[in-house]
Amino acid sequence: DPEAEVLHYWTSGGEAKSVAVLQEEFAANGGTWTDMPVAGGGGDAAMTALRARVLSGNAPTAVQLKGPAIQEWYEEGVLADISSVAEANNWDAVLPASIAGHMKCEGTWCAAPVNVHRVDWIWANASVLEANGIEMPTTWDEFNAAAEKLQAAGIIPLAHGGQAWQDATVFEAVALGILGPDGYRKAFVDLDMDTIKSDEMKAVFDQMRTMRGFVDDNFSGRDWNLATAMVMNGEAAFQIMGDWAKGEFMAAGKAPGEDFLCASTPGDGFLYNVDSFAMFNVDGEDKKAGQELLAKLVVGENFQEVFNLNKGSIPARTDVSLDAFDQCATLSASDMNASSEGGSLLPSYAHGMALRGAQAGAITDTVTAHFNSDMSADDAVNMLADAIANSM
Amino acid sequence: MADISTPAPRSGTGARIALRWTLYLLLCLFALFYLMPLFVMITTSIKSLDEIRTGDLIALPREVTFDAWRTAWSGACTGIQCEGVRPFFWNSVLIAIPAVAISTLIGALNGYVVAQWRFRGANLFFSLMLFGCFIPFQVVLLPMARVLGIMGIAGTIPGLIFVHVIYGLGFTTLFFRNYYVTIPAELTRAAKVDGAGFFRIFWSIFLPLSLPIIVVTVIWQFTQIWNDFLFGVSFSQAGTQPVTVALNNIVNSTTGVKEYNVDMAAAIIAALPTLLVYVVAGKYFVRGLTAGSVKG
Amino acid sequence: MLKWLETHTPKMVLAPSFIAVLIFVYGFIAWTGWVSLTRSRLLPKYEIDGLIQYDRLFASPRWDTAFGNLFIFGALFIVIAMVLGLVLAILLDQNIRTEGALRTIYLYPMALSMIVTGTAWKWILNPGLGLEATVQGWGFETFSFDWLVDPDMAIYTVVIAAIWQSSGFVMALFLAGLRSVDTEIIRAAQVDGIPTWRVYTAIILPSMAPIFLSAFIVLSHLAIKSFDLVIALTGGGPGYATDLPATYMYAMAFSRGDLGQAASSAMVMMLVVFAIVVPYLYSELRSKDG
Amino acid sequence: MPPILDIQNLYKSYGATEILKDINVAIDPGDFLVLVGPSGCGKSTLLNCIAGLEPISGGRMSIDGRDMTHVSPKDRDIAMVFQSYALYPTMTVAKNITFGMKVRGVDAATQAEKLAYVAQQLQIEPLLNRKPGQLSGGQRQRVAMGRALVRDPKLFLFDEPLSNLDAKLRVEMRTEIKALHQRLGASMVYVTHDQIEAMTLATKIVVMKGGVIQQIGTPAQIYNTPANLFVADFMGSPAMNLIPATTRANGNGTHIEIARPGADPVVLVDAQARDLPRDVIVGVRPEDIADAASTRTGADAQEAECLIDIVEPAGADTYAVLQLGGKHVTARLHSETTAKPGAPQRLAFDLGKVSYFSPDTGLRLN
Amino acid sequence: MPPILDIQNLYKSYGATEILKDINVAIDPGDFLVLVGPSGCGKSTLLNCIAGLEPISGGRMSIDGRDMTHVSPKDRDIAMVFQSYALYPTMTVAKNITFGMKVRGVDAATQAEKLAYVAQQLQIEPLLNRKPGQLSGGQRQRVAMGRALVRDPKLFLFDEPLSNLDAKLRVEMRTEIKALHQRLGASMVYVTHDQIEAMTLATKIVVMKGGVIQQIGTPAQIYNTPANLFVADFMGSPAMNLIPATTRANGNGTHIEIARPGADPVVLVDAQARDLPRDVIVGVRPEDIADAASTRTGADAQEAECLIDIVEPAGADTYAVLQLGGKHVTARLHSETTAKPGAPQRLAFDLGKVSYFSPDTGLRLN
Ligand SMILES: Nc1ncnc2c1ncn2[C@@H]1O[C@H](COP(=O)(O)OP(=O)(O)OP(=O)(O)O)[C@@H](O)[C@H]1O
Ligand SMILES: Nc1ncnc2c1ncn2[C@@H]1O[C@H](COP(=O)(O)OP(=O)(O)OP(=O)(O)O)[C@@H](O)[C@H]1O
Ligand SMILES: [Mg+2]
Ligand SMILES: [Mg+2]
Repeated sequence: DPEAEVLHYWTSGGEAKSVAVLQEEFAANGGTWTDMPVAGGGGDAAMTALRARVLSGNAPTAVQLKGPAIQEWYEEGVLADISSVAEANNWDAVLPASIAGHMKCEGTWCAAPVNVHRVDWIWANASVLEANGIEMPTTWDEFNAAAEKLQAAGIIPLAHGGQAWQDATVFEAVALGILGPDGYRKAFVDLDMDTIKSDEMKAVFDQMRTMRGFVDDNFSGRDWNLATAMVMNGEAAFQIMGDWAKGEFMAAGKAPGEDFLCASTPGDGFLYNVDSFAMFNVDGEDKKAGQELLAKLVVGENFQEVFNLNKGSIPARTDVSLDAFDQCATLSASDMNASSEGGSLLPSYAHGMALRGAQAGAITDTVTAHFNSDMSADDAVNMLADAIANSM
Repeated sequence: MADISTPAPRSGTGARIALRWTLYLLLCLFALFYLMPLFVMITTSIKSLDEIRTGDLIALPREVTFDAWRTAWSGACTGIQCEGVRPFFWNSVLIAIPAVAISTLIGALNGYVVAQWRFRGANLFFSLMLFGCFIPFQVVLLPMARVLGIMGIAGTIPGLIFVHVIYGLGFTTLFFRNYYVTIPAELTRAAKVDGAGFFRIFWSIFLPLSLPIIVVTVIWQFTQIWNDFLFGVSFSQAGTQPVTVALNNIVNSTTGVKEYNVDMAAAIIAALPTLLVYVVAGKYFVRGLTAGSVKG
Repeated sequence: MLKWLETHTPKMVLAPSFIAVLIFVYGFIAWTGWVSLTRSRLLPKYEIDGLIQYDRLFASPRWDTAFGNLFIFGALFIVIAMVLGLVLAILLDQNIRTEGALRTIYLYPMALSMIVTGTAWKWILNPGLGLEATVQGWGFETFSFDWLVDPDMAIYTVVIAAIWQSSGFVMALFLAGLRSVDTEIIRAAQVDGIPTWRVYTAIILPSMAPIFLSAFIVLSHLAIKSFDLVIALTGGGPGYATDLPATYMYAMAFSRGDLGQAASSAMVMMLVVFAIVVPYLYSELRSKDG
Repeated sequence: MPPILDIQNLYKSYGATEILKDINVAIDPGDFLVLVGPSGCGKSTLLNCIAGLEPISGGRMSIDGRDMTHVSPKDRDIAMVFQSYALYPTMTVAKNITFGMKVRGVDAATQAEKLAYVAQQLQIEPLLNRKPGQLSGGQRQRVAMGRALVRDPKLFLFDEPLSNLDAKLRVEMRTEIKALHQRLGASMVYVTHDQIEAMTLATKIVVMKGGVIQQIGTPAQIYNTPANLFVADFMGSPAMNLIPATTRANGNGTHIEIARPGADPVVLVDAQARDLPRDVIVGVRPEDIADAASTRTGADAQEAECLIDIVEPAGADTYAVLQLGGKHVTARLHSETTAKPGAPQRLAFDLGKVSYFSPDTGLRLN
Repeated sequence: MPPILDIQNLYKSYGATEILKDINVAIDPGDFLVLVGPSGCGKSTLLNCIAGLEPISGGRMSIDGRDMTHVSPKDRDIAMVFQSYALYPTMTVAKNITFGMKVRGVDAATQAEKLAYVAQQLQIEPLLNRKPGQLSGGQRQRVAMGRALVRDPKLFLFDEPLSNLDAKLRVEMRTEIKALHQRLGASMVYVTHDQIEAMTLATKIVVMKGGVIQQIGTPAQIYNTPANLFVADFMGSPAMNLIPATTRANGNGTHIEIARPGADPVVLVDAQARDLPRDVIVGVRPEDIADAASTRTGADAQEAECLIDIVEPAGADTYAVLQLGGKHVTARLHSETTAKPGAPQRLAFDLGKVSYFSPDTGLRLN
C-alpha cells in the first residue's frame, strides 16, 4: 500500500486543515500518511531536520521544498524522478511555464507544486483610506503622497515588522515597481551586476529610505501579524505583505473589499512564492507508490482548490475554477495568468524562489542593514554588489 | 545552620530587623524582575484572541478564558494532527529521564575519578571534556546524523538519548568534579583503609555527600534535554518528536494565523515538568553534608 | 589480571567518556575543520578548496557585527549573570523562610522555551507596548526605554533577556557551592571579627573557586550558543545588529545552504573559545594541584 | 571593674537534648579560666555560646559589662582557637594569621611585625607560605593558635589549643600563653584535657559534667578541696583514691577505719576533730601515700603496713596498687622503692590534705 | 616468623621537599611500636605510607612477609585511626563503625555484636545514631577509634588517637588499647605526643626528627640511654638536664666538674671509670636531682649545695630550677621540700643513670 512520511512546515490551524485534505485524499486512495511537521523560520527548521535525516540515511518520502532548493537537492542526487506522474497528468499544460520550470530538474520533473502565494500585495484599511480620501496607490509616488497625507493625519502610513524577511518582502515589491519586471529579473534572478549597480537600484534604496519614514519607531522585531493587526485596528493604513495576511483579516472576521482592501503593489508584475513537494529517494515499493500517489493528488484539481481556499493562496493549476475564492484571490489568479503571458510572472527572491539561499541571504543582509541604519543608497548598492559577489 | 546570620535572634535588635526587611525586600524585587515575563505570558494565555488583537498586549485581561490552555493541551495543531502538545509529552519523558539519569551518573563517576583518584592525564582528560562543552551543536548536527545512521538508531528515542548523554557529559563531569575537589581527601583514605574499593567509596561516601550538586546537575540536564529543540527536531522522525518540536510547530508557523494565547499556554504547559523538577529537586539543597568529617 | 583491573578501574571508568569525547567532539571538530576548507553548500562535500570560506567570512560585514557582538554580549552576560547569580545565592543563603519559592522563581526562566518567552520579552521591551509605555502611562512622560529598536542598543536587550533566563541557574550552582563550605571555617572568621561581606569575599568565595569555574563554563557555553534567544527576541535585528556567531552559523548552515561558510565560522568561534578558556583552565587546574 | 565575662543562667539545647544547664560563671579582667570535664560534657558548646556561634536557649551573658546575649560573634571582640582548627583553606599560613588584622585595617608594618613575632613563638616560620592542606596536625594547630595570638581582643577562647603538640613544644607554648596572659593582662577561657596545663595556667578552674558546673575554684582549691566525688575523681592523674571507711570521733582527732581483705582494718587518725557521719568516703591522693622511708614524716603522716598487689614503674616514679576498703588504691612511691608485688610494705599515709565525702550525695564533708 | 612490618630505605617527598629520609623499621608480630617526634617530623606521613595512602618515593615495605610497596590500601589489611578523624559525614556513628565490616562482608550479627562491644568500651553507646557533625571533639575521636577497633587486621595504625580525650578517659582507653594488644596479639604502630602513653604502651619506640629516625629501642632504652642529645632532650617531661661539664678520669671513677656562676664548680664523682673526652655534656634527669633529705642515698647519690632560682609547685611534686654549667637545670623535689627561691639547698645528684654526650656530634658517649 502507498505509504508516505511527509515533512512539511504547515502547522498553524488553517494550514493544518489544508494539508489534512491531502491526507484524507491520500487515505481514501489506500495510502498511509505519516505526518512529520517541523515549523519555524519559514522552513529553516524543517530543512535542518531534512539534512540530518538525509545524512543519516533515513530521508522522509516527501518534503515540502521550494524554489532553487529543489534543484540544489537534486544536484546532491537525493531526489526521486516523478516524471511519469507528471506526464500522465499533463502537468505541462496546466501549470504556468515559469512555475513549471521550478518543478523540473535537468528536464525531469522532481517536484509537485501546491499553491501560489502572491507576495507583492499591499493591504489597506478601507475606512482609514476613505476617511482620508485616499485611493489605493498605483505608483510609488502616489504611495508616498498618500503616506505623507496619512502621517499628517496622525496615522501610521505603513505597518511593518522589522524582521529581515519582512524588510526583504517590502524591498522586492519596491524593486519590482521601480526596476520593472525585466529589471527585477536581471537583478534578482540573473544577478546581473550592471543592474545591481544601476541608478535604478539606487532609486529602489532611496524609496526604501522614504518608506522607513512611514514606519513607526517601534517596528523592530514586530511579528508580521501584529503589523496586520495595526491595519485592522486603523492604527496604520497600509501593509505590504504576502497573501497569507489575508488569513489574519479573515480570522478576525473582516471582509475583503469592505473592511480591508487588497491590491498589487505599485508597478507591473507578479511575485510568486510557490510551495511544492519534492520526493526523496527511498527504498521500498510502498513508499515509491506513496510518492507517486502523493504527487498525483497534490496537483489534482480537488486538492488545489480546497487547499488554497483554506490557505488564502491560489492554485498553481490554471484550470481550477475560482468561483469559491474571494476577490483578492480572484484578482491574484487573473494577474497571474496575465503576467504569465506577459513574461512578468516572477519568483520572489525574498521567499527563496529566485536564488540560492546564500545569495538571497546576502541580498537580504544588505537590505535590512540599509533599512535599519542611515546608510546612503550609494553605499547600499556597493554593499549589495559586494555581498552578492561574496556569496557566490 | 552556619549561615552568616547566626545566632538567629529570638528578639532581635532594631537594626537587625531592618536588615532582615531590606533583605526580603531585595529578594522580592528580584522576584518581580523574574516574574515579569511570566506575568505577560499568563495574562496573554487567558485572554481571547480578539482581545489580544485589539487590546494592549501587556494589559490585564478584560475577560478571563482558559480556552487557550485547553487548546494548547489537547487541541492545537502541530501538523495535520490537532491534539495539542499532549501526545508529545511522553516522548520527551522517555528521552529526558534516561538521558538525565545516565549522564548524571556517568558525570558523577567521571568527576569522582578526576577529583579524587588523580592520575597522570586526569586533568588533561578533564580539560578535553570541558572544551567539549563549547562545541556548537549546529556543527555536530550533520556528522552526528551520519553516525546515528551508521549505528542504526537514527530517528529513534535511544538515538536521542545517546546524543543527549554524549553532549551532556561535559557539563555533568564539570559539575561533579568541581564539587568533589572540595571534599577532603581524608574521606577517601579512610574508606580505602576500611577496605572499600572504587565503586564502594563512590556509592557509600560520595553519592550521599553530593545532594546539592546532583540537584544542580539534574536541573541543568533536565532543562537542557527537555527544552532541546535542535537535536529533537533533527534526530527524530514522525512519532518520536519531543514536546519542543510540537511547541515549535504551534508557535512558529510563518504564514498562519498567530494565536498568542495558545502559544503562551503551550509554552507554560511544556515547562511544567521542568518546574516540577525544580520544586522537587530543590528540597535537596541541604547544608552541612560534610560537617564533622575532618579537622581542618 | 584482577589486580590490573582494580588498579586501572578509575581509568577504565573514564575510558568510555574519553572515547566519546574524542569522537563526538574532537572528531567532529576535525570534520568541521575539513568542511570549512571546502565549498560545501547544502550537504558536506570533501574536496578541499583552500581557505576561500575564511576569505568570505572575513569579508562579510554581517560576520563582523556578529563577532563583535559576541564579545559585548559574552562579556556583559557572563559578568552580570555571575554577579547576579552569586548575589542571589548569598541572599538566599541567609536563612530565608521562603527560600523554596524564591529559588523556583529565580530558576523558572530556564524552564521556559525561549521561542515563546522571546515574544513576551519582545512586548515588554517594545517601547510602544511594554515598559516604556507603561511607565509613561503612570505619568513619567520622559521615561524612555527603547533599546530594542535602537540598533546600537539592541544587543543589550539580548543581554537582559539572557541574564533573566540564566542567572537563576548560576544562583543554583553557587547555592550548592555555598552549602558545601565547612561551617566551622565560617565561624572562625566570624570570631575573627571579619564583617560578613568580607567573610564571603575573602573566605567563602575563594574556596568556591571550582564552582566559579563551573559557572564560567556554563555561562560561556550559553553565551556562545545563544541562539533561540536572539532569534526569538530580535531575530538578529534591527537589521543584523544583534546577530551572534551562533545565529550567523545557523543561518549559513541551514537557512542559506552554505555549509562551508558555516563551518569556517564555527572554526573561528571555537578558536576564540580556545583562546579564552584554555588559559583560564590552565591557571585553574594548576593552582588546584599546587 | 565589671567582670570581663559574666554568664548568668545560661541554657543551651540541641533540639530536645539539653547540653548546658544553668551555667553561671563570672570572670574578672585578667582571669585565666580553664574549663575541664569529660569528653562531651559541653565545654566546646560553652565556648561557642560565649563566642556567639551558637544561639543560646536561655539566660544571658555580658562581656566587659555590655550585654552580648544577642550580639553577633564579630562584634564581641574575642579571639578563638577552635578544637577543629578551622583554618581558612585557601589562604596561606601567613594570610590565615594576618587576615583578621588586615580586615581591621591594621597597617602593613604592624601586621608583618606581629606575624613575625607570632610565627617565631610558634615555630612556624618555614611554613608561612604553605596552605593548611600541606601542614601536619600539630602545625595546623599552631597556625590556629597564631590566628588568635596576633589579636588583641577582650577575651581569648582556646579550645584544646595544644592537644596535638609534642610534650616539649607543649611546654613551651604553655609558657608562651602564660606570658601572654601576664603581659597583656588578657582574659582567657581555656579548654584542656591536660591536668598540668589546667593547674599551671588557670587562675580559676571550672569543672563540668554533663552540662552542669561541678565546682569553680582556684587550681589549689580544686585539687585540694574537691567539692564532690566527681571532681575528686576527675582531677589529678592518677586519680585521688576514694576509699570507703567508717569514722569515729575521738578526743585526739578522728579515727578512720578502712576495711581490707584478709587482714585487720587499717586505722588512721586524723589529728583534727571533725563532725562526720559514720560512713564516709575518704579521699587521699596517690602522692599522699608514700614509702614509709620517704620524707612523709610530718604531723599528719601515719604509717601502716600494706600488701602490695601491683608495682608499676613509670619513669620518674613507681606506682603501687593495693586493696583498701574494697577499692584499688594507688600509691606513688619513689622510683627506687623496695616495694614488690605480693609483698607487704610499710606505707606512710599523709592525712594533711585528706578529703571526706558523703557516700550518698557525693558531696564534700570537710 | 617474618617481621609483621618491614620498612626498608623508605623515602618520601612532597614535590622537592624530602619528608622522610631513609626510614628502616621492622617490627615483629605483637610489637607495639610508638612513633614520637616533634610536630611536623613526618609521623603521620610515615603512617600514611605504611597504609599505602601516599605513594612513596623510594624504598620498599612488606607486611607479614608480603611485599606491599605497590599494593592498594584496602588489600593491606590494616586499620587506621586518622589524626584528623576522617569520619564519614553522612553516616551515623554506628554506620561509621560498621562500614569496614560491611564492606568486608561480615555478617550482620557479628557486626552488631562487635559494634555493641566497641561502643561500650568507648562509652559512645548513646551516640550511635548521631552524625559526626553532632559530636564533640573527643566523641569524634572515639568514633574514629571505634572504626579501627572493630576490625581484626594484621596491623593497627593509630595517629594520636587519644589527644582529645580527658585524662580519665585517656587512661581507660590506654588500658583498653593495651588489653587489645595483649588479647589479640595485634601489631600496632602508634603515634602519640603523650610521653606516658609512649612509655606505658610501647614495646618499641621510634624517635624521629625532621624525617630521620634518631633512635629505635624499648621505652627503657630510650628513657635511660638516649642515643643522642635530641632524644635525651625530647623524651621525658620535664626534659633531661643537659649540662656542659669537664671530666677527668681518676682512680675511683670519673670526676665531673660543672661550672656555676658566683660559686665554686660542683664536682660530682661517677663511680665508674669511663673513657670520656674532656668536654662533655652530662645528662641527668630531673628526678635524679632530689632533696638531699629524700631517699637518694644509694651508691651513686652525691650531695651538693646549690642556689635555687625558682620553685614551682606542681601538685604531687615541686620543681626547682637552678643554674648549672650555664644552663637552667630542673630538679624534682618533694612537694613538702624546704627549698626556697634565692636560698641555698642541699641537693642529691644521683649518677646511677647519668648519660654523657659529645658536645660536637651530640651522640651518646657511654
Ligand atoms: N601535602 C603536603 N605538601 C607539602 N608538605 C607537606 C604536605 N603534607 C605534609 N607536609 C609536611 O610534611 C611534614 C610532615 O608532616 P606530618 O603530617 O607527617 O607530620 P607529623 O609528624 O604527623 O606532625 P604532627 O605531630 O604535627 O601531626 C610537615 O612538615 C608538613 O608540613
Ligand atoms: N549539633 C549537635 N546536635 C546534637 N548534639 C550535639 C551537637 N553538637 C554537640 N552535641 C553534643 O553536645 C555535647 C557537648 O558537646 P561539646 O562539643 O561541647 O563537648 P566537649 O565538652 O567539647 O567535648 P570534647 O572534650 O570531647 O571536645 C556532646 O555530648 C555532643 O554529642
Ligand atoms: Mg570540645
Ligand atoms: Mg601528624
